[in-house]
Amino acid sequence: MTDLGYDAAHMLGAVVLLMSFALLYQRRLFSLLHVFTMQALALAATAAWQAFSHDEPHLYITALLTLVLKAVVIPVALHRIILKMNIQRTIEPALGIGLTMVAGVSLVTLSILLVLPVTEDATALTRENLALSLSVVLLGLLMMISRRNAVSQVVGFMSIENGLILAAVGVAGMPLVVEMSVAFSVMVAFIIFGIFLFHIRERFDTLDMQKIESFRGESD
Amino acid sequence: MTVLLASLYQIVQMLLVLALAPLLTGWVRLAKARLVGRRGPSPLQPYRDLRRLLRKEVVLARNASWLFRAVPYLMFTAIWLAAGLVPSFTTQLALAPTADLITLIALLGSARFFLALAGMDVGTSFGGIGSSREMMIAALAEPAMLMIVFSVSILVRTTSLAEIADFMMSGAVGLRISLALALIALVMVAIAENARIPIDNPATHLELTMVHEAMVLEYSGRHLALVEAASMLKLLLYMALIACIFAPWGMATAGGGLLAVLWGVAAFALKLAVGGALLALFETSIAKMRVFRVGEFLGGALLLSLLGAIFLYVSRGV
Amino acid sequence: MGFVVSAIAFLFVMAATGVAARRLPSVPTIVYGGSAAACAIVVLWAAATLAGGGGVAEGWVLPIGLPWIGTHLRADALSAFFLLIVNFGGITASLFGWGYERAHRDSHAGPVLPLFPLFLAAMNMVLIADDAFAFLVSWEFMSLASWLLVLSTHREEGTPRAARLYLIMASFGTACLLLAFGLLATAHGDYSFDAIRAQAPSVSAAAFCVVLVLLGAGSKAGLVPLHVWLPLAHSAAPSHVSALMSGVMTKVAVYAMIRVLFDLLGEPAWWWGGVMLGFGALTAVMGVLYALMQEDVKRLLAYSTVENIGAIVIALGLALVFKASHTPVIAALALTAGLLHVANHSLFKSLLFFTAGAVLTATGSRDLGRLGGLIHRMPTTAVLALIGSAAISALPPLNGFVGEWLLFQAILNGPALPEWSLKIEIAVVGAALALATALAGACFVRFYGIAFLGRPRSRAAGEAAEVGAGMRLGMAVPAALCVALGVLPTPLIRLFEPAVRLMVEAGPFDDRAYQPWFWLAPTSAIGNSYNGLIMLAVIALLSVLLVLVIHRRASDRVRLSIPWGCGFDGPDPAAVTQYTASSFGQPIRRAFGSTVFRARDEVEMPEPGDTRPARLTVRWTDPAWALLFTPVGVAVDRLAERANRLQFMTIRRYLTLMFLALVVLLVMVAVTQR
Amino acid sequence: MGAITVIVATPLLSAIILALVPNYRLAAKLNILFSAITLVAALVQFGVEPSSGALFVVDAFNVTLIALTAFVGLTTSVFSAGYIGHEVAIRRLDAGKLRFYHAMYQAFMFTMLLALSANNLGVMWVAVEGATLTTVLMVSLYRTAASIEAAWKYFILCGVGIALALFGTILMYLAAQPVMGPGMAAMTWTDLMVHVAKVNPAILNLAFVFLLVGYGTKVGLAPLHAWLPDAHAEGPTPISAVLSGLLLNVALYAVLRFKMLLAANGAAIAPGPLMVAMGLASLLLAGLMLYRRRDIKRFFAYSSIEHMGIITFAFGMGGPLANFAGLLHMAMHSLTKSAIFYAVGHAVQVKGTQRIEKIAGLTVSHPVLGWGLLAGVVAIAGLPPFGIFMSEFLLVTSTFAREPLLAVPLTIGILVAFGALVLRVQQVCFGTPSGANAPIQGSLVPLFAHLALVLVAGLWLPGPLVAWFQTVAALLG
Repeated sequence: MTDLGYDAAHMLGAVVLLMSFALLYQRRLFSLLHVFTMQALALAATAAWQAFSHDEPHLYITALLTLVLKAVVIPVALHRIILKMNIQRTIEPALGIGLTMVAGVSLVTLSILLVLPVTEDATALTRENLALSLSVVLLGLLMMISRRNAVSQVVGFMSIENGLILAAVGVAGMPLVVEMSVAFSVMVAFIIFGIFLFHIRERFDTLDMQKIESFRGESD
Repeated sequence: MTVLLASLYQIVQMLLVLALAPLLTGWVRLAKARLVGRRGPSPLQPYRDLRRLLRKEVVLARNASWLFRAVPYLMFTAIWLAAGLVPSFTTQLALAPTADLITLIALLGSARFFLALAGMDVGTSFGGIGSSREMMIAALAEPAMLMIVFSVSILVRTTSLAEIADFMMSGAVGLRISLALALIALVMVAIAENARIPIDNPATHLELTMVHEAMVLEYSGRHLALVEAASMLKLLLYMALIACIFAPWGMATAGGGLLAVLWGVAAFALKLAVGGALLALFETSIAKMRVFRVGEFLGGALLLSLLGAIFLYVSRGV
Repeated sequence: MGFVVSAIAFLFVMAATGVAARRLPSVPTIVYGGSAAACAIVVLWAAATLAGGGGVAEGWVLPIGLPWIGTHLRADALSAFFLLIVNFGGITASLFGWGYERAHRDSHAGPVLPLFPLFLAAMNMVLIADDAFAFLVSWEFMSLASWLLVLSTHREEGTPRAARLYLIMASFGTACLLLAFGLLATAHGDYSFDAIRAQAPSVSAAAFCVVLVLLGAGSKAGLVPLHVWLPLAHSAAPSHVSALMSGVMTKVAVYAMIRVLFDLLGEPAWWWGGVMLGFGALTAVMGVLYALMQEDVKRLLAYSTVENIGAIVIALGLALVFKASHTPVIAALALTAGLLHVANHSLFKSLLFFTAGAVLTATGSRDLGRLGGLIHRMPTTAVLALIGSAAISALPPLNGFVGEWLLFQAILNGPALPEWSLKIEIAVVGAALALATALAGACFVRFYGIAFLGRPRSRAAGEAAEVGAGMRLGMAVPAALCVALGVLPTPLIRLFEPAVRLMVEAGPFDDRAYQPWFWLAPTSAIGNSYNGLIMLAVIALLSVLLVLVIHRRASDRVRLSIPWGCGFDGPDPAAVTQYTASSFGQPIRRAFGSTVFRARDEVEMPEPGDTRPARLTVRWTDPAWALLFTPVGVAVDRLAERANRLQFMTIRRYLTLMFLALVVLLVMVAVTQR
Repeated sequence: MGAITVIVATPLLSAIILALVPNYRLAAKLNILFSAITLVAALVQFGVEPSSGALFVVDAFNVTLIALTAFVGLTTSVFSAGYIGHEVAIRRLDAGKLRFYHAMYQAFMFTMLLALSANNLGVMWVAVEGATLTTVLMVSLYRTAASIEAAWKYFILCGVGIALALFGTILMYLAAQPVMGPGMAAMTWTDLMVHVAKVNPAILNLAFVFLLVGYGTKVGLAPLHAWLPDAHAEGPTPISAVLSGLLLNVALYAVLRFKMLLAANGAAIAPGPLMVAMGLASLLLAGLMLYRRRDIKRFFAYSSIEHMGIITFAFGMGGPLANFAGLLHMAMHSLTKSAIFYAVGHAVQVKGTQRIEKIAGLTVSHPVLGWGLLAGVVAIAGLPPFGIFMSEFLLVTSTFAREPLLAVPLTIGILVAFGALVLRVQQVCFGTPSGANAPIQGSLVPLFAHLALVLVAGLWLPGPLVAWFQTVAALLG
């Protein structure tokens, strides 16, 4: 492919990764949602670009799905939930922001280390893309474990999915099955989350997981 | 022919030990008396005592069981048989192959077993005291005895008394540390087994110190006579045993004629006399020890005998 | 072979009957009768096979068990001998159990009927198994059946703990055997015994196997310090089951030792026997010391089982040592002693447990402190118990002594060995064995004297009544054999000579000119001999003579009176002052217990003028628990407490765990790829 | 190909039908009927020659698992018919929830059968995810705070796990695509098995790690196991039975498929050590956890973790014997564990509590149930003459012969768990009866059917089964 195409793809991937870092950095729920929206946009752009550069039209669908779901529906829904349940708007980190950043950086290094030996037959693009998506996934997981709020954990989960899609669109000729299943799963996942938030809303007056978990497995 | 002769010798032996046992006891008492400056009873006194006891009626505890009445006969027979197995004047005994040293020890053990049971039968506290102490003493005396057998048999390669005697007489052994140790151990065991000072005092009935006497406290009349006779036999048996292993000289061996046999009898009598005198001397020169030191005393015997066994390896690569 | 298998099948049928027809009133008769019949068949078969000079060479292969191996069954001379022992025990246990069941009909115990035949069947299967899988299945099945039998008294306090400990220790043993067979079968999985024999294991593998087998079979047989479960479990079960477990199942463990160490492992190294000698001596002495501390009749008996197992293991160790030093005749002597003791112990230990069961039935108590004077109330039982006690105390002319005698003959051959360490060890072991024997005598004087002699220590004991015919028959048979084998041991020894030959390639009588059949004169290495028949004859003759003479010559007048009760008066003064079990044990406790068990007597003496009786309490600690089992239990408990925190964490923490696991694995990959 | 389609389609259709049936009694009967149809089809499939197409694959590996799943599905549906009767009686469930329950039950069966038979990585992943979602809903069926919390935990943890698994799947395609070219082929088992030898090992390793952690979460391997005990304890007992008996197997099946790929590709790292480590961790941890449990269902859930650990360990060891043992153990465990959950379900209903210390003397108060439970626990504890003894025998012996240092912790772990099992089962089955004494509702047939199978398997394994296992054992390397 052309250098331009390579650079563009690479650049967009990098933006997605940057956004994950930004997610880690946020202290307020709303800004968190905004950053997440931006990540979704970047992801959609990547998908679109890949679709264009490899001309695989089905990737346009992926891009569209991502755009609609991740960049519009989900952020709005979460916004609603936050307002409706008037949860406190600040994120209380379980792990200090600085520490989280350090961890994030080392994760990225790890993923690069892991991808390095993949030189031989794989094209440069898959390598970069692999490193990027790996990092995004790991950062999403880090996000989930370093924040206490349910919403921020949902967001972390989503960004893991973003990493998956980033990997999926990067590789040429990935059958549609997967994107569909991803989208499907994310959608279902979100519904389930919703159901749960609802039930939990019934039972507890907060989304802070500490309280939920105060229900111990064994009541003894 | 030899079988007949052997059986004859065997019968003579049985009667001989039976006849000599009270005399030996009487002799020991006399010697003790003389050593402490008393005139002392005649050596024939034990015979009279036994006769008197046999005449007397038996006073039996109400709740005594058949076991209580059977035991005197059983133990007397066992000890008599055992005594009959120890070559005294000849090694040519008919019963020699049926039983070796180990069997001998076991026979004495069964006699003790039943006597201890009899002690517990009536259910008085003295019987209990006697039996429990007796069994504790036995628990240490028997292993010591077996270790002595072990070290002797390492040398002689047998545990049959006749062959041991033959071997010892052949003089192939010579003087040995281990044998000396074994002898000392055997003497200690003998003292314990025969309830002599310092383990026990046959003459006392002081409850706290009694062992053997406490067991047989409930016996009277003919039963007591049997028990007493049995203990006399036991004393003789041990002397004969020591003599047979460590001083078998003068014993008639295979093919020895009548003269040899007579000479053997005489030698045996002499050995008994000397042994009795030595025992009396020992008893008069030492004090009775507390019952719970007995364990240490016999433990010492056990260790000595074990040491003897191990010394043999050192002294000569068996 | 077919007989054995069909007998086992029949036992399973009996078990099914026990379940199906449990409502039927006559079902105990059916089940116990059937079990006895099945056992009898096997006994006859085994005796015939041994008499015919050894077991069947070729075995059966059934298409069950491990798919590509199948189940191999074979009964060689060794198996035949142990089949004889096990099933004879089975017969007597069934007889006694039949009577016992009727006596205890009302007590709401768990199901014994279906499990009893299963237990017998399992033991038989162990003995004829000819591949590792079949062996271990039967072995563990045996544990399972006996565990459930122990649990049949699950309502009694203390039983659950005993049962639990038992099953755990049994599975520990099985695990050890599992590992041992794993080593023997190698990675290719040649589990059949023939394949195992074919390939000689490496030195290190053989060493591992020896240790593992001693742990595995030893924990089943009750080798100190793995014995702690044995007295608890054996005494918790119903008495005829206790008899089976103590008298018979331990022998199956001995069989396992012999099978692996003498047969499967090939040429032994000299130190194997050394290890066994050490453990055997320790077990013998400790076992009898434990027994002397017990107040519970059945525990006392169980501990004495531990002691006898020690003696048997000493015999095996000697045999192994001599086999390793290529003096097969002496090895044969030692092994003969061991096997004979196996037979003897199975007889008198069953007998004694039966008597304990009879006493329990008559008085409802197993506590020595509540028994006494039973010789008047239960004459038959008393006589049989006396025979048993005398036999287990190795008194001539009973069978216990014969085994002891042979064993000492073997020990006296110790000096013939090349290794100095062994020579000295054997001397010490000999001393230990002698000590154990003497202490056993004391132990059973205590047992018999307290339980059967003296005066009743409780109302129940005073009102006890003799037990029924079934139980008495079950006791009489082994008692009779104890006497018979003591007088004429040689026929039995000749009978199982093929088994000895099979293991050590020599017989006990090999290098001795022909002896009349009633002589016992094994090796010529030491020219000793023993003849129980003549001994018995002479003793009988002499005593008859004696009785005649005494009663002819001396007075035979008897006057009954009350013995002096140390100043107490009343109808039965001495009863107050009578010795108790613990006071009887006191001298020996002082001599040995104070060091081994840290035993302390605490006397609480009331003030002068106070009429309260003084009381003596004995405190002692079990070293096996203090040093081995309690620490393990505590360790597991602590770890469990630690691990338990994982149950109560927040979801975020669980996610963190997951994340860390992922990162660790990724790092591992990254590292390995370099 | 016919039978397999029926197998997969039946549950899907019946799920839809059951969603429309309001009467729960009828629904329960239909549920049994449909499960029976599935089982029949599965048995037919058992008979015909294994084959594979673009959508489905049936080979020696999954044919037995499919049959097993269908069978346990049927027995569980029978058990559940009696179970829900009681639940309705005590007003824990109402008709509406039961309608949902039955539909979800069949949907769950569908997802599992699909996951087992799918020939496509993506389809299999979707199926596993579907299984997660359905079970999450069923765990939260009672709507109690504890059950919601359990379901929430289950959903979050397994959701993340599923996501990681998907990433692994994508990586797998990423690895295969350069070799096999774009398109479906690179995601099809059968084709992958052919070409995997040429695939770049580095990406394979990466993929396997993500798949192991991802699907391993559903297998319940420590330290990813946290969801499992609560999900088992708080959901309806039939669901606990199928979770332990089937879902764990399905997840492990997925892992093993990928292990096959790695084994077929020479250059990739050996996955063995990773699996051995996780297996041992699960075994030891679960064994210790058993001691402090007070809830009987959670207790047996931990025992499931322990056994999954053993199985994973076995496959990690590899080699014909260990793999055979692992496969056998999979089958035996799912039969035994579901049987135990049936018994526990009855016990909990008759005694009216899940607290272990409140249940005692079952063999006295309810002899048949008590001895059944005892037999089940004896089997799960690895005592003969039941099947698990055979697999543990093979595993331990072969391991000790090859890696003595690994066999020691394995044996210790098994013994530790054994101790806890004996402790609890004696408490529950023996002693003087305590707790309520209600009569047993529903049939005990499923319980004893399973036990009979396990018993037979412990004594004799049918030839074809052995042959299949041996082929798979060879493939697993």
